[in-house]
Amino acid sequence: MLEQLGLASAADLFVSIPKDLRLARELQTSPALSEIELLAGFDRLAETNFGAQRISFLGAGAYQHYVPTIVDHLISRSEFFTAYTPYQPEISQGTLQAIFEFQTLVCQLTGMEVANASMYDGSTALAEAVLMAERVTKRSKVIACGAIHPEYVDVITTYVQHAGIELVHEPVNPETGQVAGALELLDDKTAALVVQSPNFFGCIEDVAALAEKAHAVGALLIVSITEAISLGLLRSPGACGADIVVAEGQSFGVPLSFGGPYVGLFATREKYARQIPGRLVGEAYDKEGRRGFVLTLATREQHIRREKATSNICTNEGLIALASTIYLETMGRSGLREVAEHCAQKTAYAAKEIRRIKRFSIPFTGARFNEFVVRGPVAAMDLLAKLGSERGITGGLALSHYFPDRPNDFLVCVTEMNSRADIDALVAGLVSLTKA
Amino acid sequence: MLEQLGLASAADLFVSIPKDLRLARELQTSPALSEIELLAGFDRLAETNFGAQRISFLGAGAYQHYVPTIVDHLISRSEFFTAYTPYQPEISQGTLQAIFEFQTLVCQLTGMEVANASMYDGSTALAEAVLMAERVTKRSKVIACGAIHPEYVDVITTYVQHAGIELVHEPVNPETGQVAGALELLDDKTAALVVQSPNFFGCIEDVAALAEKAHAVGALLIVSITEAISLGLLRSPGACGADIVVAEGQSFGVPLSFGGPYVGLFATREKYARQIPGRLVGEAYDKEGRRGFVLTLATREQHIRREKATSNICTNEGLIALASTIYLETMGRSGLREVAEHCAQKTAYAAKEIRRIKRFSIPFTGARFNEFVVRGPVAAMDLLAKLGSERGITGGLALSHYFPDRPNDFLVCVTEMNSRADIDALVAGLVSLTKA
Amino acid sequence: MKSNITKVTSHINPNEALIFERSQTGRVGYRLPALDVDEEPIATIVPQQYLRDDDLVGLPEVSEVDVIRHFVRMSTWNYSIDQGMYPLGSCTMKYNSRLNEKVARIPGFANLHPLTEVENAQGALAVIYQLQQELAEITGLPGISLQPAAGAHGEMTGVMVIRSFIDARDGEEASAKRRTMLIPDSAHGTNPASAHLSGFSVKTIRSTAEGLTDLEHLRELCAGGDVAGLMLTNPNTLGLFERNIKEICQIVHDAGGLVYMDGANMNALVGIARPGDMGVDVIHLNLHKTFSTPHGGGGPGCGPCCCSKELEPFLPVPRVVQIDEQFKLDFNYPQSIGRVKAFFGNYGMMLRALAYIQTHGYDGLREATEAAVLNARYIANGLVSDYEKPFNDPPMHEVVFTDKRQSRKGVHTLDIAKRLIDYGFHPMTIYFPLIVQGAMLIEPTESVGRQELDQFIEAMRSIAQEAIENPELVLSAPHDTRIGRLDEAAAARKPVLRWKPKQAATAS
Amino acid sequence: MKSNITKVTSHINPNEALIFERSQTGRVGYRLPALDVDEEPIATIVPQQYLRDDDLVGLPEVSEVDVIRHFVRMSTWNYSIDQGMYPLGSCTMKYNSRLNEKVARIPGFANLHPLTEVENAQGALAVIYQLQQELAEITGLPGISLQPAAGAHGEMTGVMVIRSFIDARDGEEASAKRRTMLIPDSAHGTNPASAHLSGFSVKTIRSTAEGLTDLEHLRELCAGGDVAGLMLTNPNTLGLFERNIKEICQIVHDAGGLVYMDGANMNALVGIARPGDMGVDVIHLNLHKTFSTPHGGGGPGCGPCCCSKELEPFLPVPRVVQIDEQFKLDFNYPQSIGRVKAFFGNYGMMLRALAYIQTHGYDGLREATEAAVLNARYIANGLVSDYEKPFNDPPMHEVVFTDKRQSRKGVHTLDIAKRLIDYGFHPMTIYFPLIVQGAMLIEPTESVGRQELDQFIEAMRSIAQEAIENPELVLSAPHDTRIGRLDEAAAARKPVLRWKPKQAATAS
Ligand SMILES: Cc1ncc(COP(=O)(O)O)c(C=O)c1O
Ligand SMILES: Cc1ncc(COP(=O)(O)O)c(C=O)c1O
Repeated sequence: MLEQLGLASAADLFVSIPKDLRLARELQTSPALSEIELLAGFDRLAETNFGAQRISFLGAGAYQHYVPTIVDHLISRSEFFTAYTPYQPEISQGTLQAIFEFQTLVCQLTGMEVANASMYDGSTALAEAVLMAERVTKRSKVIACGAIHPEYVDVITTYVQHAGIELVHEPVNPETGQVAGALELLDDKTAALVVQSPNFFGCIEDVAALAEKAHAVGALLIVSITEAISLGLLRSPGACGADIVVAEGQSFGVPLSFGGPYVGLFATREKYARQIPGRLVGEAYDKEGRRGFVLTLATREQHIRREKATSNICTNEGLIALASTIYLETMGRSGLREVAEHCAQKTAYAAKEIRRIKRFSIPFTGARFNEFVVRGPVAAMDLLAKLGSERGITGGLALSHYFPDRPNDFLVCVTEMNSRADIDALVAGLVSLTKA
Repeated sequence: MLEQLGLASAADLFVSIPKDLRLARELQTSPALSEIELLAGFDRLAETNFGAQRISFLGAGAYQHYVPTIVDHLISRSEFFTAYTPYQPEISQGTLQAIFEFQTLVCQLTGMEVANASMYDGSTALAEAVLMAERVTKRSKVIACGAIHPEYVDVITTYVQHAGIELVHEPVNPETGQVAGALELLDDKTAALVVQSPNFFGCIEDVAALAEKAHAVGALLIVSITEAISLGLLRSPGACGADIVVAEGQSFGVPLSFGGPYVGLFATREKYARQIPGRLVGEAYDKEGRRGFVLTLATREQHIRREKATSNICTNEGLIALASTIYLETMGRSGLREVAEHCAQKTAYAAKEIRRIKRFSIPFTGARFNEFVVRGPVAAMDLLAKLGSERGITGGLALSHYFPDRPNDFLVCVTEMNSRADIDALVAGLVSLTKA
Repeated sequence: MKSNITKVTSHINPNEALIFERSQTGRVGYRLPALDVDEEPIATIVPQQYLRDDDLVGLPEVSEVDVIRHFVRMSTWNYSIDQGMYPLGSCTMKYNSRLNEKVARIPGFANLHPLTEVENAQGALAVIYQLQQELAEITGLPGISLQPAAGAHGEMTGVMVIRSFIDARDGEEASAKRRTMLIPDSAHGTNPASAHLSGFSVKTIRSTAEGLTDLEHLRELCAGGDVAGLMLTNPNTLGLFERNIKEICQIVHDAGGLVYMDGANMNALVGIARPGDMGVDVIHLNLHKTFSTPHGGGGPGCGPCCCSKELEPFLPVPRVVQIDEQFKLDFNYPQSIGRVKAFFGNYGMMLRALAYIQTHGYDGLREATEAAVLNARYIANGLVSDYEKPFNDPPMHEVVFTDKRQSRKGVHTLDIAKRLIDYGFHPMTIYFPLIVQGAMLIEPTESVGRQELDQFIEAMRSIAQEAIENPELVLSAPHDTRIGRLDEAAAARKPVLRWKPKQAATAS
Repeated sequence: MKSNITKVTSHINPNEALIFERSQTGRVGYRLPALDVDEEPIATIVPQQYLRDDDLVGLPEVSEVDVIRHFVRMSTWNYSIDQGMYPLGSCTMKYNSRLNEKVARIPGFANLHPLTEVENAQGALAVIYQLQQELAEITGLPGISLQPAAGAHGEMTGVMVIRSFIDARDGEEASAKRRTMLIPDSAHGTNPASAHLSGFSVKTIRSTAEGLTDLEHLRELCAGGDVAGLMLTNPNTLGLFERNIKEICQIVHDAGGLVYMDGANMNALVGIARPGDMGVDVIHLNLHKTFSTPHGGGGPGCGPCCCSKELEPFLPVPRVVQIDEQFKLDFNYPQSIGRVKAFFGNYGMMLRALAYIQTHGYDGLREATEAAVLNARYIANGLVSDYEKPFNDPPMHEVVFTDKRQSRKGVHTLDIAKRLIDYGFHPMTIYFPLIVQGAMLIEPTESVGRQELDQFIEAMRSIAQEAIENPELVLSAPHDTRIGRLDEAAAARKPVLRWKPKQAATAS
């Protein structure tokens, strides 16, 4: 081929790059490995991830749930995972119809009217919701209420720093663990209240009450959900009056994978459809009246609107949205409910058992779904480290990770993946490691 | 639906089964398990298969080779693994073209003219070859020469017991490990000589010489191969004059899987095509001249010829034949040669190192590919058991398993999967476990 | 309707060439680790005379992505269960669970060598043992060998067991006079072929007009004293339960013979009735039918042989037994017919079948049977207005129709089958069983819902209509596939069974 | 040609309904283990007012096989890399290795929680660290953050880094005067959108007739003293290397600005030239392009931000560092722009990208770049006779053509793209970059062989011919797909963005 193009060598392909900018040596990256060597290398690394091999009660924004075997099989079909964004609808109907189903499922679960084709994850979806609230209301104050995931707060903070938005915080009620509720900062400059429910401490918020307060001053209510399985049991944010609902969709059939890729869900009211960030798929028909699906309302997007776009997002989380879609359709109406109930029941059992341990307490009284804060008699960081190394149990998240003023607190999450025996082992471990 | 059919209950569906033959209770099989429970149960069982977790030098008819990742991905495509025998060519061209390629590859590797669409495995392919030799020659004596895999001999014995075939044995030369070669039993009543090369003791047979002898009396030469990778390096049986070649195809991309499913290769001369057992795929054209593939020469088969068929085989090893096809096409011309060379080189190294160990010897002088017999100073069964439990190494197969008169011998197999470090560990283990 | 495109000839999917035609010298699709021992000249390891000298010319040289595209494209030319109903009678094309595939790939099983010492393979043997127990309960027959690799292989095994049993019971000499195997005219071709492999000669029993075994004829044939046994499929290949099965067994037993049941149709019986309770002595199962191990485009299968306590000593060796909580291999069956396959049989299929049994549970197994029969009954009901149904008995898990009405217009079973392809369905089994002229054997299995059954019925009715109004349309089907009907006669006349390089092909 | 079928309307594959339309009350496709703790009334756990009361009506109720068939059928409506060449310019649709998929699914990674204490996640952190090292070497920029989830996210990160750097360098007040980001008119839409997100206003730089950045215009714009930086794609979106890059960087630097390079086109440079050596301050990479992590029908991606030593303190936290053989998380970067995503970013993509780099090796990376450029050059050469090539410079990894000649006959880029579908190819990128009228941006990548390139060239030439001889054929394409061109305008006018039950739909 080189010859046919009249070139003497591969180097001649690069004459348009000035010589002094060309690398005169080979890269000093890894030498080529065979499949055997590569797999052996990654297997060795994986073995040192002890956390992946233990019974675990870690939640806090990423959850261990059962993933039906068919999910991975289906997303591994070449036609799905090696396709691109469905710009050419005639040869992308598989992806497009799946996204349309995804949007529908997100609407059904959140109780909202429209949903987009996905965001990067829950945290960036929340940040985009805040930006959207500013666009919709043309107001600039946003109140983050109560216990929102600290990393989500960090992400919002980054996103709003140059957007002229003032982010203020409404504290947590130290008794209930819920939003304190005075909301003195709420006024007619407020674009939105942001609340997470169940919140970072596992407590379910009174979303309906917050919606009422927000609406009273013309602000929006943004609800953020990190544990999407809760939607199987808890009243939908839409039914409570939320204006924008964002969620981390990882619980819907997505492996933990050290934090990503996950998928952000984003839903809102129909009237705000043209303010939504990201892609939307809509129904369309061809000349012969056959139904199909297309990317639509693209005039919101960066490739058309450029700096005036509703967001800069282009690539989203297509394949993960597909995985969630398959998960939700497989579990279906009764499965989603059942998983959520198992989580709630097992969590209730775990809380009951832990409360019985001497010198342990559960500081917050708010109702919970599948997470709760435990207060032990010693530093949680040390206690959990010992639980890990001596008992092979990851007992939860030491809250000092984010809150240095909570040295003895840790967050425990229980899902359908934790058997009663696992819970009993956790309790036994806590008991024996804190014996005087 | 029951209603629509005028039935009161599911039980009514079975009225044509006399009541006294109907089971009046539920089966006493396992209660239904969820995916979580099922996987946990099988995982627990798998953990007790210590053999699967060790460095291994076991061969003897089933070999540990590298399987490129794409093989399993491709055979897992719904279109391949959930299709049936390609009886309807218009919607089975994927399977049919793949089989046509398989047949071609088998011909190329064995040096033969026609090959079928697969047999159950190497052992049954060999038994069918013996039956075919009887059909072709109308003679009834078959001579099994030298070290043929004992389980293959067992299978032939079972197959021929009611077929009027006399199976006799030509011994092994105790020096070389090859066929003794006198062949006093060979005469004009002989339908076929059967030889395995490399043979069960790992020695390469002089196939060309045997072919000449067989042909001299009008008998056929049947060559059986258990380690198909040897075809990457060794002269093809076809080039040596074989009339029927059968092989176990497991080495071509098929997991060990405790002995199956594997795939039998079966090839012969064009003139015997109508005597071949099993399915054949051939080229065909439609009215518009488009090339396709069909099952052909079906008049040999049971569904048409019934008791006069060339075999009773119906379901064969389609998916495994596909795996082998993908393996062979991925490795290709140079890869197959390279794997075979690595096997031979590493085996030579291992033999050299083992020969150096005090009180160990290699009893046979015949040239080898990737297996050889080692004679130790103690009972091989005990030595290997210790090597396993103390060193985590499966050192090979104790020949006493099949030959009680060879208590100290064991068969060692080395493939591209065994690193030099593995071999050195084996040698070190043998040394230290036999120190006086 | 497609408009008149003139140039679309290079669509990639429809035209994927043979891999050999894609090969380009020097391309590779693999990489091995560097050789880590000192390389010796190869001829010092293997003498030159034994070395290959053709340099493997002709083997493909392609890249990894070439291979991927090659097979992905080719795969799109197949119909499969995962795409829709596959009502191939006698084949039980039910859904193949992804979970079972995952189980079979657990490294502790997939990487286990069959000659591993039993102490280091206890989990693998436990699976065999458990599956034997489950199948014994399901069939009512306590002796199980999982060694046979497919149904036909199981048949051969079972028939050889019968022969060895009679040898032992009657002595070689008396046994030598019992060399007749009775087989109904409706039987699958593997039955007579398997009987022949075991040294029997076959006598054919007629079926009655009702589609059942003709008892009179059976009695007649049994009178000769030469009958070693009967091979009967039940439900038979017409989808009808042999309701005289007990009497049939009695007649054969009275004549000194044994009864072999072809268990390919067990999907009509699991959890409802057991062959062992009917008087049957030995059967085979098709794990790749009833127990959902994938058909894989034609295998692998697994064809366990299940027999009565009396026949158990004759099963192939080794047998997997449990002694003091330990699983062992028992070779000590001197009356065994011997080994029918190296190692333990198609082990991977056993894992899948056990997973199938355990995920269904006893109630799920029964419900699957009920659904399979219900679905067939629904189709029978839906098609009887448009197609000839030759037998009145209610069908079990499959139902046979014929082309009698359509053939008056020159439209035959083959045409109806091909036309069904245009409607997006895999055709039913056609021209089997042989005794029904123009047979269409339809087996929906439990893996289809009512919507799809209705679609199928609608398609079949529509074709019946077309056969009247526009027979040419049916005769020239399929229209919607990559290729049309292939000239199979020409293919058989001058068979081309492998690819050859162009020059060589013209040279030879 | 298809014959005139009148009845083929029920072909299953073409007509797979929405899952909601397939749902049947009571069907289930899952099974959970029985609850193993004592069940409490749910309202004693969660107060009634917080409980869902809609019973999840509307969610689908289907069986496992329904779900399988649903998605398998739908998948067959997609085109994908595994089926053939996918020459979508700017998107680098290269082969996605199956091996990398396997690596990402190793349970020790896939089951690892992101908040695992670092001591128990050393292997996972090692992967991040190693990938950082490899990317630093590849780009010549030592500061790497893998947190951004896609290219646009990396842009936002990089632009914020520039802003924070200038704030720190010049002080808030002076910095407040530098709020202009220069972006060429050929840039991808994410560039201005990302600049806007970071509080910059955008000024557009003209491209020259040669397709390169207009230096004069650049100098002019830089003269104002308000320039914070330039966002430049290199090779640019026309597939041309900005050969004045050093001078460009100099001009911007002299004006007190920084240079951001959009690294989406790094597939033209890896192993050949490094942004860090060109004077660039910060770039993003698209691991889902250059480093082959799968596009997945539109993501997930991973958009690492890579910068000079000077800018490193401003990267997002936490950063993964190595201290005494241990991998740690370092939050102590007080100048950091903050977090851009929860946890560590799209970790699964990092595993795949590292596997890509390691299986290729340094030589393989360079060879991939050479092949990508060679392939684009080959196409440029093959099409220049039939299509208008607006720029003379030899293209790098992609080449732009236009519909200028065809549009005289009324055939436009869109039509050519649609017609290409009939030839079995995915179309190229169309109407981008915006500055080229009727642009067709073709990027073959290294994952196609010569045979396929020739087929593509032949198809394009054939379409050019058709545009002359039979324009209607092109205008009405595609002909061979399940559906024709959809009415996108109508869809946007009255958007239907979700399924609703029939009654509800008519009610609302
Ligand atoms: C009734 C019947 N018997 C026997 C067989 C043979 O089974 P296999 O194909 O597994 O050898 C079949 C399968 O095709 C069958 O339908
Ligand atoms: C030149 C260019 N820049 C930026 C992007 C944005 O990358 P992403 O889609 O990953 O956000 C793209 C991808 O479409 C691109 O082609």
